[in-house]
Amino acid sequence: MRFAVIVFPGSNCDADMYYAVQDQLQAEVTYVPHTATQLNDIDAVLIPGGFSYGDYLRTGAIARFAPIMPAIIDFANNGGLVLGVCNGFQILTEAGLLPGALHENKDLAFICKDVQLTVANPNTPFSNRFEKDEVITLPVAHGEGNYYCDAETLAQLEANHQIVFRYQDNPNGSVADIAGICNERGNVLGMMPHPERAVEAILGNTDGQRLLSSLLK
Amino acid sequence: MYLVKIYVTYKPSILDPKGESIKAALHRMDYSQVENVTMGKYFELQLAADTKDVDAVVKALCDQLLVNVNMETYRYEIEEVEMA
Amino acid sequence: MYLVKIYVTYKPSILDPKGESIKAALHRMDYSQVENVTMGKYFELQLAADTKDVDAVVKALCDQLLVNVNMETYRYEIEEVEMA
Amino acid sequence: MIESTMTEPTAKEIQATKLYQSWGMTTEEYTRACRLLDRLPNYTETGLFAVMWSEHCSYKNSKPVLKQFPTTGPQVLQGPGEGAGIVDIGDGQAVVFKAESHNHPSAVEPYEGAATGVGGIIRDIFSMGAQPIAILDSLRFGELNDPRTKYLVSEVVKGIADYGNCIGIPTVGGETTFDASYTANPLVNAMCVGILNQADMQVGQARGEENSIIYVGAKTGRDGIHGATFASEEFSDDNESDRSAVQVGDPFMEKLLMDACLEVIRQHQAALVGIQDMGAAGLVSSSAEMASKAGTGMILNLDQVPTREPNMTPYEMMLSESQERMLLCVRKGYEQEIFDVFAKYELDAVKIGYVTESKQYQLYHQGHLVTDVPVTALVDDAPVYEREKTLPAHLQNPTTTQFQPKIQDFAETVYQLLGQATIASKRAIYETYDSQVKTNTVVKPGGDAAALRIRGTRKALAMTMDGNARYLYLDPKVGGAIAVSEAARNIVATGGQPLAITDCLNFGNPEKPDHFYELAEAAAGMSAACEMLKTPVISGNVSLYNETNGEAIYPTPVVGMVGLIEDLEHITTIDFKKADDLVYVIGQ
Ligand SMILES: Nc1ncnc2c1ncn2[C@@H]1O[C@H](COP(=O)(O)OP(=O)(O)O)[C@@H](O)[C@H]1O
Repeated sequence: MRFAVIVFPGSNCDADMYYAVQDQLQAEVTYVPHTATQLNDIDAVLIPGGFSYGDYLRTGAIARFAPIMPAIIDFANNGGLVLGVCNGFQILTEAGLLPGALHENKDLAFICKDVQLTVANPNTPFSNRFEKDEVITLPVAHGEGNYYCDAETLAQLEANHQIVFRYQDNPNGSVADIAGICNERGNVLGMMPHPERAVEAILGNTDGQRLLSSLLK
Repeated sequence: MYLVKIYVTYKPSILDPKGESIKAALHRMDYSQVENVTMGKYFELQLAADTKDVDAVVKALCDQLLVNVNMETYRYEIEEVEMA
Repeated sequence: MYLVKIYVTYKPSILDPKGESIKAALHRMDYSQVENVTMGKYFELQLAADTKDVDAVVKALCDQLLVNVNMETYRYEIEEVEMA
Repeated sequence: MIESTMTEPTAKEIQATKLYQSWGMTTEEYTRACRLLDRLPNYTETGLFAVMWSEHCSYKNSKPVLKQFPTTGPQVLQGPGEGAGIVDIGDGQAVVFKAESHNHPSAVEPYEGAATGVGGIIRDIFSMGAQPIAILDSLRFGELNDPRTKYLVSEVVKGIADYGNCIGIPTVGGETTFDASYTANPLVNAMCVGILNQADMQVGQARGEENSIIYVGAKTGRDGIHGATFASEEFSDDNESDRSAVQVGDPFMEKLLMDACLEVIRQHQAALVGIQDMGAAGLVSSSAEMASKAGTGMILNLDQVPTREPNMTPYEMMLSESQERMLLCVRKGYEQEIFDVFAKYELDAVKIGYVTESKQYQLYHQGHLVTDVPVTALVDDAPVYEREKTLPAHLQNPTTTQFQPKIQDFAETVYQLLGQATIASKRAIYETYDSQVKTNTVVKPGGDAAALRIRGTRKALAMTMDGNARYLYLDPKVGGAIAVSEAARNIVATGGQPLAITDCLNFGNPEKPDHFYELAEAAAGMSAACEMLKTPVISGNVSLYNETNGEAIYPTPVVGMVGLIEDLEHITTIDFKKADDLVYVIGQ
């Protein structure tokens, strides 16, 4: 299985994602720059955290027009696995691959800390190593992780079991405590918490390792 | 040249945490007459004098880039100005 | 009630990294007719109908809170509106 | 013949009106510059002397004090003098670190002042060829019951958070204290730590006749020029105050600049001769220092300098403190190779001049030679002052009795202590910093020192920033020693062997003998502790004149220390691990 880590100008969790896959999953991984226009021989796309293009307009808004994006959209539409973490989640919503939008945390401050999540849907390629309603711990690190969607969209998300992770103690004001959602088909996941920061005992937590290794199944 | 002014605000249904926090700060500063605050973005664009179909261009670049239509609404004004 | 619209932008001499990065994005999207972009803030305030000296109040709260006068300039408009 | 532009005062007028005084230059200093040139300097030249001979660039007041610091040791690869100090950690690797103050900019414009302070210290680290791995911050404010202080705290913290979080370097530790002595003069000190492959070690030198001087990064604007000329004309609108333009940080640009410079350093070693960041006093200090260190001269053509604003004068271009800019010296014929790297990152890279053997510093603008001064006059011939020292009044009659607290209710007293802002948890601050990005942070904020593993090895680095100014106020020498010792205890408690220190010396006006006494004594105490602990001073920074209305801050040296943890197994954390474990107190 071959992973791609997409690198935008301003991505800063790209190396973390790369090491998590290479050293912990022992899987093949390659960086794909924002200027590429094709994804060759790739089985899963990882969009890492960071501040693409400075996030100066809105998070993810400018990255969505990068040359690589049409290839990612095609890849997703053909059922390819796409995981967007933090800025990656923001980019996926801006690109329309996931519904809704992310805006500033309700307390208007960046938060970096461990949070507890419940696994709302263990039947996705990203969560199949968890039990339903299992509580896991992952770190968050974001200023704009407050997920918003309108009531109609929320009803759809609920009905289709698209909410994959929820916060136990909502840190940012997200609608329905949403920490991560997938698309209807289940092959695209966006989440604010950082699994790639929780893959080694020395860093204090390995719940992220379980999440990423779900993709290997 | 065209000077375009674009005003972007959250849709009314969306909680505006910045507006709320500014209102609270103004009240602490004894500006109790302030009943509501919303905070949005303001863009000024200069478009080349030979731009065709200015209105359509402005609409397109708002919808595509400047505005997230899931959360935000916008209005704009276009002025034709002499080059400085 | 008074509806106050306030537009805040950087002073011309101040670096505007946001405007620059948006201009670059628009150029990559082939909006080459865009010659300049500045990004600022836009506030809408509602003031109670019995507010006295509205103009002075607006100036004061801009200078004290909404605007960083070291770096930014602002202009505003005041409208008297019927309560909705 | 050196020319002045039509609108600037002539050399004779400058002499007659003593214009240089408004730029912080004394008449003796001006006369010294005239003597070195053997003529009157023109407007631009006078500006260059004023800024290069300022305390910030020349250390003219603090040099005699800094001389006493121990700066060598078997582990030291580079002591003070370059952008940052370098310490050997084995296996061909080294740790690079430095601390820097941004007190005055943060007092005026706390958000941007703090943000650009972080940006500046990061450039110091990567210009040595090192990959920045961590940021620490040491903050001092007035008491929290003051609304202005609350505003300063939130803006400073947000400025540090936004810059560090965006560029993707974890902010892993620091300290925050509150005391009325900092009400009008907050202290914002930041430290950056980097890891260097020794083969990539760089120097800020401009060597080799005809080698190119290349400017990279953000365009130059009129930021941070404290000239009377500029402030008076620009802001006339009613809504605007009369301040010279504030420096605005652009962390996204800095990330591109950092990545591009590190690529040049690692992959284009044959092309690169020297690299230096444009920090305080921007273009003039970076270029003149690069020439001075190499014993060369330089010709710059200012028409090539990328500018953000129209009609900038040579004076403005040379003194601008616009952020996110670097200066490179590149071997003749290799320029394109370097331009290509920066183009990939969509950054401006422009040849603005070349190295000469003449040892003259020459600037051309619109075809005119506007500056022609010896490099040594600007950099090496700055005056040095031996200031007078007297025992401060508050130390002249020391009390002979020891204060004895009378405690009735111990629990109540503990709660009161924990309620003190200085002692209370700083979680609300450090949780706004991304302390984990790059996934090396093994000991996160909240403990004594932070620890970061060195990927690919069993080693880790421990790092901390410490200082307690109250001790220095009571006894500057003992207090200085305590600051170093506290840092060392924090490193040791985390499992590390202290390696070396960096420092920020935040003091009052050195021209006042009681404040100079504090500075000199503090440095003596720090030196003694550094000798004892074998932790030499490898870099640092001096911030003097921290006074408002004649009232100085407490004498506040801040110590940044890094230690080596030989094996990840040695890392210890502060929490109690199990019930029934025994608790010991060791020491005196
Ligand atoms: N401004 C700050 N930035 C980052 N971390 C901070 C800051 N202030 C305090 N901390 C962290 O909070 C913890 C406690 O700090 P402090 O109260 O100074 O502890 P101590 O008194 O034990 O040295 C430390 O881990 C320190 O790194």
